[in-house]
Amino acid sequence: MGIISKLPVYMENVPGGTIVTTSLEKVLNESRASSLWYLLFGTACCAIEMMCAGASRYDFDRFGMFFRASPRQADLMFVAGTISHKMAPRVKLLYEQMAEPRYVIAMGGCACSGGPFYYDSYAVLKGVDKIIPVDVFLPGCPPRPESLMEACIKVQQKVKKEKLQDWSSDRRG
Amino acid sequence: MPTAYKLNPISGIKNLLIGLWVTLRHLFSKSITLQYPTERWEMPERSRGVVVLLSDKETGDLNCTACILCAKACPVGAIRIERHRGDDKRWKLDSFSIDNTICCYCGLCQEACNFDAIKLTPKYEFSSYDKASLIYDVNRLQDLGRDVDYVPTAKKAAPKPVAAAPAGDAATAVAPQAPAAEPTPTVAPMPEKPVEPKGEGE
Amino acid sequence: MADHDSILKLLTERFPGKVSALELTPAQTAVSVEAASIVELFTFLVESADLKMNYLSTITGIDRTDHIEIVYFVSSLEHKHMLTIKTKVDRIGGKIESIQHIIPAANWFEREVWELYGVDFVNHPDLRRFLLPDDWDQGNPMLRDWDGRDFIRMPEVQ
Amino acid sequence: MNLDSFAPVGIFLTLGIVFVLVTLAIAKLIRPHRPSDAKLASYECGEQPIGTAWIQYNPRFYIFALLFVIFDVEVIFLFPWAVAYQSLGFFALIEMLIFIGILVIGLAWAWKKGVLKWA
Amino acid sequence: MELTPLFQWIDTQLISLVEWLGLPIWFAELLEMVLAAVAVLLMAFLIVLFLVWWERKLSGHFQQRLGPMRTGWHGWLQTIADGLKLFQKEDIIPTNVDRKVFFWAPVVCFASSYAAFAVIPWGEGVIPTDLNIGILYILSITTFVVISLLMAGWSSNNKYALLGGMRSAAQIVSYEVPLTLSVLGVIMMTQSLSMVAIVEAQESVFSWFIWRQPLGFAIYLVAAVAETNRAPFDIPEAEQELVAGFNIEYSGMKFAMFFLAEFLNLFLVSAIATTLFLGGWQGPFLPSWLWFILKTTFVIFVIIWFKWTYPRLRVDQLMEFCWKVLLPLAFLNLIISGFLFRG
Amino acid sequence: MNEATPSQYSEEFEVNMGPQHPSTHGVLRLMLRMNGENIVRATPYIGYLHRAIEKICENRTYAQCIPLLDRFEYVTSMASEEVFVLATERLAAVEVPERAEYLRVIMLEFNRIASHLIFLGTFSLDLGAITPFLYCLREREQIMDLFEMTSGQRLTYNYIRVGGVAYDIPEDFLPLARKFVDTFQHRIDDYEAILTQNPIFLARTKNVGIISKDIAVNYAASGPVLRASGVKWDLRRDDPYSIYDRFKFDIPTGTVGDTWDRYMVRVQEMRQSNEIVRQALDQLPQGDYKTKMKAVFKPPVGECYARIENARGEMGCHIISDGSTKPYRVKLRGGSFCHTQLIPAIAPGMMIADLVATFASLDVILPEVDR
Repeated sequence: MGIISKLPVYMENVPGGTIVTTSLEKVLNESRASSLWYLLFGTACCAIEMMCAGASRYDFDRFGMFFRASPRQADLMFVAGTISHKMAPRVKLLYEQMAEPRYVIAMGGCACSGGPFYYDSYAVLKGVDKIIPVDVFLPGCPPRPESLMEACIKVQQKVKKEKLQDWSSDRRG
Repeated sequence: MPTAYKLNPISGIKNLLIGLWVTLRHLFSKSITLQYPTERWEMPERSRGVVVLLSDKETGDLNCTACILCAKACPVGAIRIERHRGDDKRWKLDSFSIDNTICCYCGLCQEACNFDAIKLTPKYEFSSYDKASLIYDVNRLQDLGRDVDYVPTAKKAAPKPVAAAPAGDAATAVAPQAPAAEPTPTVAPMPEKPVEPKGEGE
Repeated sequence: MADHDSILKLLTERFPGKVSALELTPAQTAVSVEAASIVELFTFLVESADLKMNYLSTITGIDRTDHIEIVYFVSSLEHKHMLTIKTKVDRIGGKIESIQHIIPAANWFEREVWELYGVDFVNHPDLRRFLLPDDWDQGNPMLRDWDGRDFIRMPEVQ
Repeated sequence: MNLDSFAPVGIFLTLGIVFVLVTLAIAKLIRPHRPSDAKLASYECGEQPIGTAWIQYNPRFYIFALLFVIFDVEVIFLFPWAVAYQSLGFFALIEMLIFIGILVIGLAWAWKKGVLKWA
Repeated sequence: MELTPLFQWIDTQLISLVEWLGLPIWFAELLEMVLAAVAVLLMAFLIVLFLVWWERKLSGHFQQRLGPMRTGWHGWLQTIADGLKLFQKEDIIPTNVDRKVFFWAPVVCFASSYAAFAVIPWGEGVIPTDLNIGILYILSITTFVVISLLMAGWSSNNKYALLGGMRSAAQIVSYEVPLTLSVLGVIMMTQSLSMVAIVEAQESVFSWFIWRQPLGFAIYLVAAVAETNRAPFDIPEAEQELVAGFNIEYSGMKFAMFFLAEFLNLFLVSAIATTLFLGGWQGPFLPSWLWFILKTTFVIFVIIWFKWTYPRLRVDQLMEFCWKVLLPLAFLNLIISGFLFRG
Repeated sequence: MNEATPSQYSEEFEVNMGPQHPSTHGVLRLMLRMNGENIVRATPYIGYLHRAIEKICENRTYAQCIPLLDRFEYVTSMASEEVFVLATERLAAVEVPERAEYLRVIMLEFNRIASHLIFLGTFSLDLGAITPFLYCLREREQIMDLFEMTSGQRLTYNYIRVGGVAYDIPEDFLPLARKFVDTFQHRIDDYEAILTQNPIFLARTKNVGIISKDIAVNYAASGPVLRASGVKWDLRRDDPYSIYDRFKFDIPTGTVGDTWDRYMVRVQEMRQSNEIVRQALDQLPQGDYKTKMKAVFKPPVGECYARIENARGEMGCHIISDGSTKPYRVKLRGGSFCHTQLIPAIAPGMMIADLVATFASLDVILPEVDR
C-alpha cells in the first residue's frame, strides 16, 4: 500500500499541512472521478443500452469514460445483464483481475437481484452483490442510457468523497 | 483456404477517398449528443420508468383499494401486498411494496388496475448505493406519485370482491390510455434547477 | 410439393405399424413414431425425393409426467412443407438413437434435450454439459417436478 | 562535426529512462497494492488460461525478420550513395539500378517461393 | 517571436554561471544539453496531453458526438485527469510473467521514442542537436520500439499479448523497409542526412519535397501509420481480436508509458513527415516553430482521420501489402527519383 | 472433455476467446486451438446466459409470458413477442383486427431494421471501423424513439399482445415514421459508401468464412445466413404469417455465402424492410387495435409451432396448452442457436481475424442461444 494514506497523519503537525492534504486529496479524487474507464463487458439486454450510452446520442466520452477491453486497465465494471450461475465465477475473476481502485455498477434488475428471473429460474444468480462488492445498484429492465449515466455520476460522487486516510484500509474485503 | 479476393487498385483508391469524404462531412455536421445531466429529453407520455402509486387529487388518499389485481398481473412477482378486511367489509392496505430490482417495467400492473392506483411514470433516475432501499414501500411510492399527473378514468367502480377477480390476465384489461402527448423527444434544456442529479437521496 | 394428406399417407405406408398419423389442434402435419425407428424415418425423410426434409427447425422435449415426449420439427426448403414428428421415451433412463449423423443440426438440439430432460441419445458423439454450469449436480431441471437449490417458486398472491 | 553532437543523444536516452523510473517510483508511493491469487493470474477473457504462453511460435515471423535483415541492411548501404548521388553522376545511377535490381530479384524470388505469404 | 534569441540568452547566462562557479566551460554545454532535454521532455508531455485530447475530440466529432466535455472547458483537463488516475492505479505484476522483462519493456518503449526527439527541428535554430546523420538516427532509434513491444508481448505470458507482440514485431519490421526507401528519395535531393539541411533545402512552398516526391510521401505516410500501429494497421492491439494486444497485462503507470510512447511516436512520424516533405519550419509570417507545429498537427489530423474511417487489415494482408505493394512501389520511386534528379 | 492440452513442444496452443471478449457480443466462450495465427479448432461453449425462460414460462399466464419473451431476443423484442403471440393465437383461434396486423408489421420491420443496424455496427466494429458503428446506433436511436412513444420502452416493449397490440400508435407516430423512412435510405447509402466497396473491407470479407449451401441447410441456418448462401428462403414469403402476403418486397440473396454476402444481404434487407414499412404506413387502416378477449384467457388443449422470419432467421415457438391459464410447455427456437453451431464446422483454417469477422457476420445474439 502506498504510503500516501499516512500523509494526512504526518502533515497534521505541519502548519498548513491539512490544506495541502485536502487539496491533494481533491485533485486525486477528481482525477479518478473524471476518468472512469469501463470494462467492455456486457451479458444481456443491458449491454445494448450500455452500447447506446456510449454511442453518439448519449456519449460516455463526455464524462471521460471510454472502454478498455482488458480489466487490467479498467476502473469501472458495468455488470450489464443477467449473471447466471455458470457465468458467476467468470465475473468474479474478471472483477478480481481489475486493478484497484475499482468500482462496480450493477446495471439492471438482473444484476441487482436476478430481476425478472428471480423466481422460477434455476440458472440465474440472484444478485451480483453476492459475489463481488457493488458500488451502485441501478434497477430498470433495461435502464435507459440516462439512468446509466446517473449511476455513473453517483459513482463519481462516491469517488470524490473518498479520503486519503482510508486508502490503506481494504475497502473490498 | 479460399482464395483471396482480387482488388482493383483504381476503384480501391477511389472508394478509400469516398470513405474519407463521408467521415469528413460528418466532422463538420452538428453533433447529436444530448448532454445528459444538463439537458434531458422530454419523455413520451407512455414511457415506463419508476412505478408509483397515485393518490386522489382532492383528498390525497391513495387510490389503491388493495384488490391485488396488480400483484396477480405482475409477471415477475415484484409487487408485495398485505391487507386485511376492514370493518366495512372492504380491503384495507397494510403494506404495499415494489421491489424495483425485480420489476421488469412491463406495465401489466398499470393495465390490470381498475382504479388509477398504480402507474409507470417516465421518471428514470433511481440508482442507489444500497440495494435494500430499492424496495419501495407504500409511503415512498405515494410520495413519488404525488406530482404525477393523470387523467382519472371512468372505469372507477365499487371494488369488486377479490374472490371474483380474474386471475391476472392483462390481455383482457384494456388499459386506459392517456392521450399521447409530446411524442417527439426534443432536447429540452432544463432551464432552472436540476443540472446535476442529487447525490444524496437513495 | 406434397400436401398434408399425401405426406401422411406416404409415411404410414412406408413404415406400417411404426409411424402413425396424429391429429393435432390446430391442424398440423404430424406423425408419431416409435423411438426405435427414428433413424430409419429420418433417413427416409432426407433421402426421399418427394419429401426432401432436411431442414430441422428444432427438437423439443416435453415432460408428460409419465413419459418424455420428443418432438422434431422438420421441413423441406424445396417443397416448403413441414412435418412434426413425435416420439415417446421413458421418463427415467430414456434412450433414443441420435440423428445427428443424418442432420448435423440435431447435434446441439439433442444435447440440450439430454441435458434438460435426461434423455440419452445413443451414438451422439458429444453429450457434454452445455447450458448448465460445468459442476451442475442437480439433475434435469426441465422436468416438471424438479426442485433444486436456489430455486424459488413465485409465491402465489393470496 | 565531431562526436560531441552525439552527447545529447546519450542525455536524451538517460533522461528517458530516468524519467520512467522516477514516475514509476512516484506512482509506487500513491498507488494501492493488494495482490491476490486471482488478480495475479493471467488474464484470458475471464477464464483460467490453459498452459503457458511461452510456446514455440509459428516460424513465419522468423522469415519476415530474416527478410527485414536482408533488405534493411541493403537499404542502409544506399544511404551513402544517396547522399553523394548528385556529385557522382549518371554512372552512380546505373550502379544503383544494378544494386536495386539484385534486391528486386531477391524480392521476386521470395515472392515466387511463397515466402511472402503469412499463412 | 523566434526562439533563437532566447536560447542565446540562456546560453550566455549559463556560461556566466559556470564561469562564476569556476567550473570548466564544457560544463555549461552539458547543462545546456540537459536543459534542452528537459525542455523537450516537457514539450513531449504537452504534446501528448494535447494529442490525446485532440484525438478524442476529433473522433467524437467524426461520429457526431462531442468527446470529453465535463473535465474542464470542453474537456481540456481530460488527459491530465487520465494521467493522474493512472498514477493511482494499482500496478499488477502477474505471477507468471518474466518480471525483469515485464518491467523494462515500458522503459525501453518510452525511452526510445523520446530519444528520437533529440534531432527534431522544432524551428529555425531550435533543435537539440543537429546530427549529421539525423534521419538515419531516428530510423534506427525508433526500431527499439519493436524490441520493447516484443518484450512486453513475450514477458506477459499471455497468449493474446504474445500474438500482439509477434504481430507488431513482424509489422514494424516489415514497414521499416519501405519507410527507409521512401526517405532515400529526399536524401538524394538534399545530399545530406541532417534534418536541418533537409528543411533548409525546401525554402519556398514550391520546393517542398512533397511536390517532387508525391509517391515517396504517400509511401512514407502509409508506412508511418503502420509503424505507429495505428488504424487501419492497428493489428497488434486490435481490440476485437486480441482484446488489448501486447499491453493486455499492463496496468497503471506502465500502461501509461506505452500509451505515452504511442502518442509520442505518432507525433514523431508526423514531425518527420513535416520535415522531409512539407518544408519543416519554413513558412511566411508566422514564427518558424509555429509553422512546424501547425504542419505536424495537420499530418496528425490526417492520420487520425484514417483511423476513424477505415476498417483494419488482417495480419497476412498487412504483410502482403507491405512486401508486394509498398516495397516495389518504393523501389520504383527510388528509380524514378534517380532518373529525374540526376546531378 | 476429451481435448488434450497441447504439449510444451507443440506449436499449437489453446486460447479462450470469451466469455468477456469484445468480439463475442455477449458471453459466448470460444475455445480456440491455434497454430500461430491460424485456428486449428474452435469449440463454442455456451450457457453463460442460460436463464431458463422456458421453465419460467411454464409458471406464468400467457399474458405474463410476453414480458419474459422480450428478454429472449432483446435485439428484436417485437419478433419474440410476435412469435409467441402468433402461436397462442393459432392455438386459440383468435382473430386479430386489421389495424393491429398492420401495426405489428410496422413494428416488426422497424425492429428488423434496428437489429440489422446493430449487426452492421458491431460488424464494422469487429472489422476495426468504429465510426459506422456510431452512425448505425444514431439511426437506431430514432427507431427506439418511435418504439418508446408507442410502447413506452426502448428495448423490452411488451407491445404485441394476444389479439392485437397493447396500444394504438400516438398521433405523432405517423409523421415521424414517414420522415424516418424517407431519410433512412440515404443513411444506408452513407454506410455503404464507407464500407461496401472499401478495399480493406472487401479484403477482409470477400471469400472469408464461406458457408456453402449444403452446410447452411444441414446445420439449419436460417435468415440472412441461409440466404447469403444462395437459398431463397424467407418465412415471410414461404410460410406466410400475419399479413406479409400483402406487401411487395424482394428477398435478397447472396451467391457465395461469404462474409461479404451476409453483410450485403442484411444491408439490402434493411432497404426492403424500409419499403415494407412505407407500404404499411400508406395502407394503415382505421379500426380496432385489439380484439376484446375473455377475462380469463384459456386456450383449448392443443399444441402449435409457430415460426416467423426474424432478423436472425427462423424464430420458432412451440406452445403446448393443457387448457389451463398457463402454457404447459414453451419451447423457443432461435436462429442464433444453429448459427453458433456452425462455428466448429467453418472455423478450422481461418485466421483469428477471419473468425472475428465471420462470427460477427453470423450476427449471433447470445440469449437466443442460451435462452
